Amino acid sequence: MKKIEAIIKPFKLDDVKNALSGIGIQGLTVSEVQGFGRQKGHTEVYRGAEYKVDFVPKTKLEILVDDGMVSQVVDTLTEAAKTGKIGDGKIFIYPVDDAIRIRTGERGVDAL
Amino acid sequence: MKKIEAIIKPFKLDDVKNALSGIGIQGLTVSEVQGFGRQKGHTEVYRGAEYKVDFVPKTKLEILVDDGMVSQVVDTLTEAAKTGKIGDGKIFIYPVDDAIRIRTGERGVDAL
Amino acid sequence: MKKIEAIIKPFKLDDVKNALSGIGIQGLTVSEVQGFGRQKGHTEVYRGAEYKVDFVPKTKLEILVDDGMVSQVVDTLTEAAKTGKIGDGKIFIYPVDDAIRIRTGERGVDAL
Amino acid sequence: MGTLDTGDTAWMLISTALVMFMTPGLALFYGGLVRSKNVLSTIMHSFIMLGIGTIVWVLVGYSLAFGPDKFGLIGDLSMFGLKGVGMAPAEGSTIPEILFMAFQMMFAIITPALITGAFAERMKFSSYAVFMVAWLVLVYSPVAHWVWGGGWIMQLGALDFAGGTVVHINAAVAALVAAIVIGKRKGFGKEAMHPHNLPMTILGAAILWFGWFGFNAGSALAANGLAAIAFVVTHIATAMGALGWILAEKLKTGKPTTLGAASGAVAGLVAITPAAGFVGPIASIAIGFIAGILCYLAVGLKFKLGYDDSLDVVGVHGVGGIVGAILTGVFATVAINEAGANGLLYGGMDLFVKQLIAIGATIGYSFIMSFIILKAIKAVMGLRVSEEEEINGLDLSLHSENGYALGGFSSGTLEHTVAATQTAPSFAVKTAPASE
Amino acid sequence: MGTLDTGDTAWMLISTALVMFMTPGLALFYGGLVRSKNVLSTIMHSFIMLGIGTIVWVLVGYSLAFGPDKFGLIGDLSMFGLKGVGMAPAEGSTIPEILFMAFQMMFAIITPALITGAFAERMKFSSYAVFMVAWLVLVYSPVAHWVWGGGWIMQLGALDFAGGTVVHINAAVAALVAAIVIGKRKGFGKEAMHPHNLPMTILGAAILWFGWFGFNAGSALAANGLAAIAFVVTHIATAMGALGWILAEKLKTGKPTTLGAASGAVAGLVAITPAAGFVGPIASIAIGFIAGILCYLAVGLKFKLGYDDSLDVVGVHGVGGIVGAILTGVFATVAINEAGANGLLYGGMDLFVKQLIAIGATIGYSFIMSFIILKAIKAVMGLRVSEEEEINGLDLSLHSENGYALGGFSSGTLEHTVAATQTAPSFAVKTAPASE
Amino acid sequence: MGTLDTGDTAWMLISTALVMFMTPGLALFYGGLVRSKNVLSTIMHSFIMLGIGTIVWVLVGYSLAFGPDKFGLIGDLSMFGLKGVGMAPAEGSTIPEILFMAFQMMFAIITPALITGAFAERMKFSSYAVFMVAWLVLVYSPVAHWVWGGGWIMQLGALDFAGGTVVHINAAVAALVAAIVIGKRKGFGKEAMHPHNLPMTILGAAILWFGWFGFNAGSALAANGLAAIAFVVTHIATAMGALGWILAEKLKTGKPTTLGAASGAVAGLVAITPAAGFVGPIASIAIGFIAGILCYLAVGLKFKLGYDDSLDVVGVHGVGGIVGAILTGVFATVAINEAGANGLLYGGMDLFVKQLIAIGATIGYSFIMSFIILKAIKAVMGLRVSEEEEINGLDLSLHSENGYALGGFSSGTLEHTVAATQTAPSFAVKTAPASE
Ligand SMILES: Nc1ncnc2c1ncn2[C@@H]1O[C@H](COP(=O)(O)OP(=O)(O)O)[C@@H](O)[C@H]1O
Ligand SMILES: Nc1ncnc2c1ncn2[C@@H]1O[C@H](COP(=O)(O)OP(=O)(O)O)[C@@H](O)[C@H]1O
Ligand SMILES: Nc1ncnc2c1ncn2[C@@H]1O[C@H](COP(=O)(O)OP(=O)(O)O)[C@@H](O)[C@H]1O
Repeated sequence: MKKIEAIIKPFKLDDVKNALSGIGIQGLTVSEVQGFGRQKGHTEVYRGAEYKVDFVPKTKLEILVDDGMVSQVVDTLTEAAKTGKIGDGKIFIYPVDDAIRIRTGERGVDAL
Repeated sequence: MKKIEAIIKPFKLDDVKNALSGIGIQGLTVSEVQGFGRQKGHTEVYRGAEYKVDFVPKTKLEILVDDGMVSQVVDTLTEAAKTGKIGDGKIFIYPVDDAIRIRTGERGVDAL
Repeated sequence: MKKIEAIIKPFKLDDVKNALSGIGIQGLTVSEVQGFGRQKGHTEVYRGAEYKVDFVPKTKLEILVDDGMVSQVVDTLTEAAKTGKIGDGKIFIYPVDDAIRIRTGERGVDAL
Repeated sequence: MGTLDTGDTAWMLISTALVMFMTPGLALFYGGLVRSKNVLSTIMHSFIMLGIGTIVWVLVGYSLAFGPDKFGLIGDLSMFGLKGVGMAPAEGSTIPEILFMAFQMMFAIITPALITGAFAERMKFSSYAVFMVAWLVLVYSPVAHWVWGGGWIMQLGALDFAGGTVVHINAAVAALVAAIVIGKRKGFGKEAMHPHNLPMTILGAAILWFGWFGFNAGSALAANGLAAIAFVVTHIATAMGALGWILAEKLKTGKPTTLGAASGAVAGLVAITPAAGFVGPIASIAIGFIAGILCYLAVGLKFKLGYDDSLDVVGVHGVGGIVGAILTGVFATVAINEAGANGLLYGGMDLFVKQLIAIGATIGYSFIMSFIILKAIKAVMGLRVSEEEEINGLDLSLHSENGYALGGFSSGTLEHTVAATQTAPSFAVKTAPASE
Repeated sequence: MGTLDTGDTAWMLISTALVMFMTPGLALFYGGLVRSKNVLSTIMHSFIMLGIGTIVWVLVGYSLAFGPDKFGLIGDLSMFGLKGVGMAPAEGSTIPEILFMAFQMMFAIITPALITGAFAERMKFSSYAVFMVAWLVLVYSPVAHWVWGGGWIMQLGALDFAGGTVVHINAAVAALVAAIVIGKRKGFGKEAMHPHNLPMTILGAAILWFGWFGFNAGSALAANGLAAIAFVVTHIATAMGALGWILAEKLKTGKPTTLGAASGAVAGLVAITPAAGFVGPIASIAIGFIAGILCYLAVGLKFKLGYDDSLDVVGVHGVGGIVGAILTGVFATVAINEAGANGLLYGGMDLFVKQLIAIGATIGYSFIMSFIILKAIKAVMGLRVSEEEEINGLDLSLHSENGYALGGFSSGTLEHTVAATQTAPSFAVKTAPASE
Repeated sequence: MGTLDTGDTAWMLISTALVMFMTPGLALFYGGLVRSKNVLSTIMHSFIMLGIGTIVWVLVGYSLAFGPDKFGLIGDLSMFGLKGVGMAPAEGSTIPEILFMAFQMMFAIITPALITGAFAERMKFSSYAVFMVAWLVLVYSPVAHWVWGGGWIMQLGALDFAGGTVVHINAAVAALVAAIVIGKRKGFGKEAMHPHNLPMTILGAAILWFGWFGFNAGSALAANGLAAIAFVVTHIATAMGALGWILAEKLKTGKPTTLGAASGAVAGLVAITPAAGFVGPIASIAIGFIAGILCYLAVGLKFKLGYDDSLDVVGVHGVGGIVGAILTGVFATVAINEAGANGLLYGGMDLFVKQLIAIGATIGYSFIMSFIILKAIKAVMGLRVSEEEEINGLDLSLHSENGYALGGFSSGTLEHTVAATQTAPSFAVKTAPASE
């Protein structure tokens, strides 16, 4: 089992989710984050005071999958989230020890 | 050390937190997330337009514990978060390399 | 590659970000979380009813770095986030399998 | 027929608008106090009363309350659908009769809306609607007749300038009954049920305060000295209610609160309502201040006594209304209003007793009738949503809506739309693409 | 010159203030309906109309609309910059002439603001400003002249008490044209575009309702029985609009919505606007109820027909306005207003036909002129923001602002400030440190 | 005694209500501009002034300001507790005397509330309350006496229709002093301190605009041509202030902002305040436009000069007030108001000098007295919260409240409640369970 974490542009979430559904992903968890990276932030102006804001709104997806699915998920994700512009985001892959479904107590891949 | 991550129903947070306190857990971190899974979303209607919303509000808990505590935490969590209905959520367990307490610089389990 | 996760006091974010920029960190991801720990929460009062709130607002940083950078990042983070009072937060280090830059498909440390 | 006075008419037009504005003000006041998952359902409880109250009042309510008196108890249906309610002033009046009807209509709208604070976050919408209609016809209209429409309390000579008994005590008693009959919210008395948006509540309180000038000073039915004094004492009592409440907080817990200031203001407004046209400025200081403190002490009672009056209708409107009605019997003076009477302080034991009778009668009638109505509805169609609906929030469960979508992503998709025609030729082809 | 009546003047002063308040009310009504990234740009569309509309009206608009008639089509520029518009009442009037000007100014502000709902979330701010100025001068002012300023529709005898044609149909047709010419928002008809803050929309609707008493009852230009009946039917129709809409929802989808109640109220307000001073209470029940249901059915049309009228200006103001103008031709009666006429129901076939002519002429003129103006602006300076600006939201892209910063950390740094002087001696040394 | 006019009374009743409404409007205007952790404490600063200002005014303020003149400097205490302030009009007046008192009371409430923008996000609540009481008695009441109560500036003949000196300059100078004495917020001039809720600020600005019609046109104390012209120029200047500010922004940074539009509107309102009943429409275009631009340039000064006037009271009310008071000396004309005087443009050098004297005296007096009061309070009880309280936010630190709880989980538990009785029998057993 692996955890695939993707930091993407918020407006791409729908496309990504649909693409992942398309390859059989049945569960994932999403959250709102702020990113700092190569993509530059923006300026806000309030009563003549200009503030530089470095953070860019991003959406984080977390998907636990069986090892065999990893590369397919990564490819699908990459394709669906890409615009080709700076700030498209990252995919990170982490090891997982175990997973449990609270409702049934199932463990491992069955729990996903 | 392991990281235990649980995705639960938001209204269960109080129960879960109390149960974990009960077994001696002294620290954890909580965040709001949106889940996509077997539990179906809902429909919203604005001026006659029906929108299907797939995401369900969930609460994520992250708890770092010594290896010896893992199974007890998982059991306690499972019990406290369970309603028996679809969407009760998941528990994921990840390896951890190290932990540091910022205030003191303590490392490893002492930092928790 | 390692993932360094830090739970810090929200008002320290600016200092920490600047300190990390100073040592060459070019990317990180931030989110709002609620912490439960030794730092006590607060009391809120609405129409004479006193509620005890255990959670404290915290900011979570996630930074993926090459193995060689870990200790420098940890030190910089510790220094910048420290106030010396309870609740300064934690740094957690996790193993990472891989990273991909969505825009280019680059992998590993190049993707950061 | 009376002779129309344009100044009086101008004041009553705007007063009526001000009282109308109070109901959405109440919607926001209440809406800010509930959890965010119930904000719309709570707002709806007040907002749609503007619909329900209007049609009930136009059809039968006004006639029942202000139609020719039957046995001191009720009007009749001779003005069904506003039959005969004209644009000219009635005898002895200086404003169009239909304007008086409209002014009273706004009272008939906000009074039941006040009750809804008691059952927020758990009541079925259909049951709510039925309850409101029944309560307006069976409880509000008769009591309004008793006090203002020529009924027995009016004949008795008890004083209620702008609705201490008719509006506040009446609504608060119904609220108590409703809280008991419908039962507690899941988690009540244990979990924190924080107000989700206090600035919204403050805004609501501000609109209430603003609108209440129409409510109380408008009850003079003219733009004269009486309206002015009613205006002034209303303002003073409100200010003192806010100060009283936060001072009590400061003493009890060390921290004055913003919600306390807003709640105290409402307590002051409620308490001065029956007294407004009968007392002077110094009396209004006392009335507001006492109401602010007593209501603060009263809102905690629900936890002790175990009923879940979600938004403290009983503590604020019940206690405030009773305090006001009693103190009217203390501070009223014919020096302010010759048509009034002297209270205890000016030797008027009489008035004091009459006030107690009016209070007692309103409490008794409202309690019994509200109980019967609610039990009947409960038996026929139930009062509460299911536990799951309650957990998910009434906004989604009952109205398929979300109060806020403040986050960065929405991720829903259009599935279906309602439209007058289902097969119309598309001229979408003529529209420009998403970007030029 | 006329004789000033203080009561009439008092009513018109507050009515004018009430109509002014409607425009920020509309800003909130619309602002709550868009996505949070566009809340400020949407609010700005209405709010800054208070600036644009005022200067255009003061300079030329009032004169064009109410100046001496030219061929029944338009006024002249003899009152440029309010020349000769005085503090005394005009002949036959009881209020200061300049107050009448101000009352009309508020109409000239809110009417173009209504249009903005059609192109929310994608229009360039500069193009918006140019469009508004041109539209006010070339469309609003002439049509206002036709109907109220002594022009051909007034001479014809069609009835429009407070602006069914001039304001609502006129704005809605321009809205339709704008939606078509500017094109759809990215994702329209597929993605969910949830209202981001419905309590804000409800507040906006409440302010509209409140202010509309000035709009309609103020159109009596006096504090009299006519103002009172206009007030009453306005309120009743609004209430019935809300009920009609949610009842239709209940039947179609099972769930009445809060937004439906607010939208239905606005539909009722729109529909009663032309009828307000000509019909009685029972007619207003029908007008409001019918408008509520028909507007509900109409808002879905945009998905079928493929134009993106973002906030349903066409469905609510267009359909509501037409329903109201037609029903004025049905329910109007000289029993309410001798200066009016009898509608179909009272045998007045005449009036009914005149109403249709007025509606048709307004639709035709507004459509053609709005189309020409928008096409011209599109050709010269473009109408839309870039796709990236649309994705990032107009608040940041066009105004460098964020509507909300509710989160726990901000993390921005001050870079630069604008100030009258760039080299002033600092007396910062005298200020205390951050904590004592 | 004067003869009551119902039209004038109607207008003054509603004007008084409108001015009352401005203070919660200000609460929202300011509340939206601070960080979310301080929203309630900021709102409270204005809201509770309705309490503090009322009691101070009723007890001593009105008497000090409008009581019999002593040496041109102050009234006396003969009307302590409103003694002798009656329901009939005073000599030469057409409205109840007590209504005039109430109208003035609302000015005494909002003026100190304006100051609070300068020390938002760091002041102790108790020190705030003491400061407000002292300032009202020692600064506001005398200056109001000078200008309106028969004092030396009134005798001198300087013009201030609705409070340019008394209200705006007076408050802004106190604000400057307060900002300097209390010191900067932690992070000022480095960190971004974004407004947390701009729609709330816009709503506040809208309420201010709406209420200001009462403030300025109400200052005519009658519903007549003077009120009408005051109304019109108020509106025009406000509109032009908004346009002026965003045009300046457009030129300087390329982006007009919504906050700029709202701020410019307030600048226009401030600047027209002293001029309202003395100038015509064209002059008001100039006054508003100039104020909008100058205030825009002035708000940046605090960064250059190093004082932390958090919400720009100095830049908007100080600069706007001075601009208005000076331009009154330029544009005033007896053609508009015979009781006024001619300004520079009409050859009135006299008036111009008098205006400068009035401005100077107000600045000097307010500066010195505010400084003494604040230094005294600082010495006795301190002015600021602790650094930790400032970081955690004043809402939690001072009021134990949170402005918003928008998230999905709350997770707090009930610990303790305050109630009138601590040992009451529970009838919880009778209540229904959580679900039927
Ligand atoms: N080293 C990192 N650790 C964690 N998150 C990162 C890291 N680098 C970038 N990110 C996240 O990825 C997002 C996109 O990165 P950015 O450098 O802007 O563009 P790109 O993805 O095109 O390289 C950032 O906004 C941030 O959220
Ligand atoms: N593969 C997955 N990876 C990450 N999160 C998941 C995954 N599957 C489910 N989840 C999370 O768990 C939540 C509950 O899952 P769901 O399938 O609805 O019900 P159940 O827990 O009963 O199986 C989801 O809402 C989502 O947040
Ligand atoms: N075991 C843990 N697992 C996950 N997060 C933790 C854990 N312990 C503490 N935290 C997080 O660290 C924050 C700070 O911890 P706390 O015990 O309050 O103070 P300190 O960092 O000084 O030890 C908490 O608010 C919580 O978010």
